[in-house]
Amino acid sequence: MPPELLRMIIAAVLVVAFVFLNAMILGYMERKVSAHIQRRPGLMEVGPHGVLQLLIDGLKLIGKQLVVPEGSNKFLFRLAPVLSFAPCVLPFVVIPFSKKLQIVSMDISLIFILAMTSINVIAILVAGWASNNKYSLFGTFRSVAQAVSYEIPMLLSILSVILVTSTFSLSGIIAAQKYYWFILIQPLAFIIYFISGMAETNRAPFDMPEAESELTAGFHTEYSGMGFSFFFLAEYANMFTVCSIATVLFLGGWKGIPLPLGDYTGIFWFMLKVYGLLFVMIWVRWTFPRVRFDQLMTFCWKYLIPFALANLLITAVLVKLI
Amino acid sequence: MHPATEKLVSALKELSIQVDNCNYEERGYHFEIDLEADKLRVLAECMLAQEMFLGFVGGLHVKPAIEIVYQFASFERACRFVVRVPVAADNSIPTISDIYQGANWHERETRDFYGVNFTDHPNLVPLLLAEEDVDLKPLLKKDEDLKESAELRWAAPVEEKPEAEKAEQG
Amino acid sequence: MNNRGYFGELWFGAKSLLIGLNVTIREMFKPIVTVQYPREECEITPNYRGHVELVFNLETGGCDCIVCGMCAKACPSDCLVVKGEKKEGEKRKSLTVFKLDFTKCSLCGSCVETCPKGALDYSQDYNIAGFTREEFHYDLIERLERRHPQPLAAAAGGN
Amino acid sequence: MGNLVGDNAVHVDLEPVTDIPNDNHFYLNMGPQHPSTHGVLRVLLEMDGEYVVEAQPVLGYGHRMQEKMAEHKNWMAFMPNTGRMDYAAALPYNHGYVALFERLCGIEVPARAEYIRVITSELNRIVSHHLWIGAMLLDMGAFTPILYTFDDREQVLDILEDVTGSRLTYCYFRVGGVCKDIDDKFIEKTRAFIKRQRERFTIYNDLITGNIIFIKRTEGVGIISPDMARRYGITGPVLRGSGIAYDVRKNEPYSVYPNFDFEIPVGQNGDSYDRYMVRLLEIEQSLRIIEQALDQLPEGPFLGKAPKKMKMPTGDCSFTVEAARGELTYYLVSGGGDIPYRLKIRVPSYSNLSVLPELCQSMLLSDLVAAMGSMDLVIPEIDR
Repeated sequence: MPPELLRMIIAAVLVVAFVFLNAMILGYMERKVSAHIQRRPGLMEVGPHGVLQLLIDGLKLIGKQLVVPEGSNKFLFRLAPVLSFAPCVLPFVVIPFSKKLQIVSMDISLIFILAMTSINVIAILVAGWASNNKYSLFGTFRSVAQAVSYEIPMLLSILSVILVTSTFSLSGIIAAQKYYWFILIQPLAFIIYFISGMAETNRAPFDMPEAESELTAGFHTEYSGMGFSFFFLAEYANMFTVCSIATVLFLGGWKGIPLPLGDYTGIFWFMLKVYGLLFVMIWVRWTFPRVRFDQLMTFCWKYLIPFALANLLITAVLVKLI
Repeated sequence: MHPATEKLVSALKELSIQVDNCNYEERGYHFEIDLEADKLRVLAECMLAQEMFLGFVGGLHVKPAIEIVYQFASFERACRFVVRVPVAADNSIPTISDIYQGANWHERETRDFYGVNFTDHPNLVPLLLAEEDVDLKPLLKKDEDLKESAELRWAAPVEEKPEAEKAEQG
Repeated sequence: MNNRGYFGELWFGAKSLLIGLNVTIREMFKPIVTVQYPREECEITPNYRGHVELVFNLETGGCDCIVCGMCAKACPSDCLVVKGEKKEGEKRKSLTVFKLDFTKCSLCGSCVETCPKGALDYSQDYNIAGFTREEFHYDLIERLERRHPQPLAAAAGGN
Repeated sequence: MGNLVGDNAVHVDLEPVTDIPNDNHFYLNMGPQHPSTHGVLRVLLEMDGEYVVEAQPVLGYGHRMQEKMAEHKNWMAFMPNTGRMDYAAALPYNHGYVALFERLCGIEVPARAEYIRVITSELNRIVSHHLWIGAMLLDMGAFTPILYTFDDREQVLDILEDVTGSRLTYCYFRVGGVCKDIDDKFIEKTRAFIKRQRERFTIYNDLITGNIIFIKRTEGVGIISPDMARRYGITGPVLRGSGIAYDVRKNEPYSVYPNFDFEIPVGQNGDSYDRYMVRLLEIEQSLRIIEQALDQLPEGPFLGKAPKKMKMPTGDCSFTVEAARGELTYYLVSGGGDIPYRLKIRVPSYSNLSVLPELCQSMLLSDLVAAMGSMDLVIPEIDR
């Protein structure tokens, strides 16, 4: 077996394992943080402080029957979870976890990630349509409109950073933040990126597609067992991707104060920053009510996009001048 | 009496509707009206014009005919009317749901429980009962329990008082 | 509240969201207020109204019920069955059957209030669960015996 | 739920929706098992995309025929049922029922009993508003406030449990008084709760009242005009949100309410936000009433002399109280004896919900959820 192929297989297994592990950690974190925000202990039963609860939940979901509703498009119904899960694994291939730990280094890794995360919308579209459920269909309507709109401010804010660095390579962007993090020179872009990121990943307060008090569970109403858990995994994987891009673009990636951890210092700092941002996402979710669908659009078109454009323009002028 | 209430009572009298005063402390409402079914809609329009709201519509199964009880009250002042209207011989009574939209559900409920037909009601289908229970009419009394309308009228307080005191001592 | 203008709204909104976040993060570090139920238990007030129970009279070593049937009559949902028989040489009826159908009981307390002898009281039992309806058909005499086995057994020893 | 709608929607014989006016419209069954209908309310929606064209509530899933039960029991035996209609605020229901018979039979109630009734009823009203604030925010997608309000709610439930013996479906009032006296511990705990609740308002205001998302979701949503309220017989906080200061406690004072100094909070626009504000301010007013009642609490018996087996005089009698959701009227027709000939129960949510078809025309689905949430519906009360 050629060593390159072996390397790729190991990488693929590791990435999938990481996605599962990440979903478990994030699921645990979400439930613990939300519990403490609500002044209850949260998970306590399985393992010390309930750390193994997500494992048990996963086993339960694997054991459950995948119910395919009558009148649904059976092929697409089964395809959608896979379609949702597969592309959200791929960004992990190019994310630089530390100076050395990056599976594939591409010049266009940022574009690759953005392309991959956009596929998620199609999965939601397929899931909602194939379920033959009106609530699912509602979730799909909303999700597509939302994802299409929010991609614009997201890309515009990323573009402001790209103007400064002149590279799409994530390692290159980190290298450009040698003296200061880009959050210092691009705070507005960071805020816009983070808000659009929350909307892209359908996190509250932008969780329109799955607004459970209106649409029961939105596009995954009809899914059970592993079908549901693939969407669940994809959501958490997407959250991780969004936060790791934010870390790379604005928070200096794996750079940090040197620690006596050898090569792991970079990973430590990277993970700390990513999970810090993820904590903010969770914190926001458990604080605010959900916005209404038209307000979501208004906010995007009337606030985020003009600000992102202005930010881009100012950045372009400044880059030209300096 | 509040001037607006006075105005309302005189307006009702103009419509030749007999309004009886009641002792609020004993009865919980201020005026009672015994009405013929043909005057019901006129009364409801007058009530709405005088800014009264509809408390409820309920049925009462008595001899000789089922009575529909309407309660009107005011948002602004203490003024509560009870209107009793016996249904016509064919078990029907005009609807007031186009005057007081809130009556819509109350009338549907009364139809559920008593089988009274509210003529011109837009949507007289079971509300609280299931569709298959259209003819259940659960609140109709059995013949042996059925009482005359007059038997259920408020007895004069003069006769009532010793009764109440006796009850208190016992 | 309206008409804050474009930037005014943005400012107001951002401020309100930050205030909200401040509340939740502060609450997050406050102690937990819930109780881990099966492991810990709340203190139940002595006035808690559970299902009814016969009161044990320490002096007589039994219950004070005189089988008057007031409780059964007062019960709105007929969930009490009280029977007694007059034994020879005794002044009053003695209790033979006192059954409660807890599935029907609405815990209104009418029986306890009507009892002329104060022979009934509420139990503190709130951990009630079962698999069948029959598990909630309580024999209150038996329950009383179980709570106070010796004196009653002695009293019943004559039988 | 949703995928079954297709043919079933036509099968339901509700006239306004049997004919399909537009091919682009479709039907959506919201409920009877839906997260934001709180219980078993079903709303049949005709939708044009995200817009509601017509909403038709379908009731009766929790119907128990309480009025029939009342006609078949000794009137005292119906008492536990009153607490089971509006389970979120059972004591005003108890209050109306016992006061009805006190009025009919001319029974005197000791002053202390009336004060206890007012104190516990107002505590119950606060509990109900706590539940509502949490549930409404839950409808709008905020998960945390319900836990905070339940934290406060637990404090009151503990206080009420101590005196009434139960936590939800109270059966505490008796004709002629209440069944158990309050003690110093109760007073002490209630005072502590009042202090605590006043401090907690900061959290409510920071987290909910001032929140831009909450304001945007509720302002101008589900506007009920005073005229609409009158035509539908809307009462309670929903009506007061529309700017009409109608409160049975002031308008037709019962019990010892005239002895207290309190205000009726009213809104201006009649939208969901105003209804929220009215309820929030009502908690404060209830606290004021409780405070004054505790100060004035007279000594004396808590249960007057009422005959065990009472015969009612013939005639009809009505009693209206301000329940947590609005005007609650018991209308009794007695033919003598101890079993009511007819007991009509006018529940506030029934009339309040009946406005929904008119209220939600051309409304967004999300707004419908917010508007319905702001009405504080308790379905067993509507279905009875």
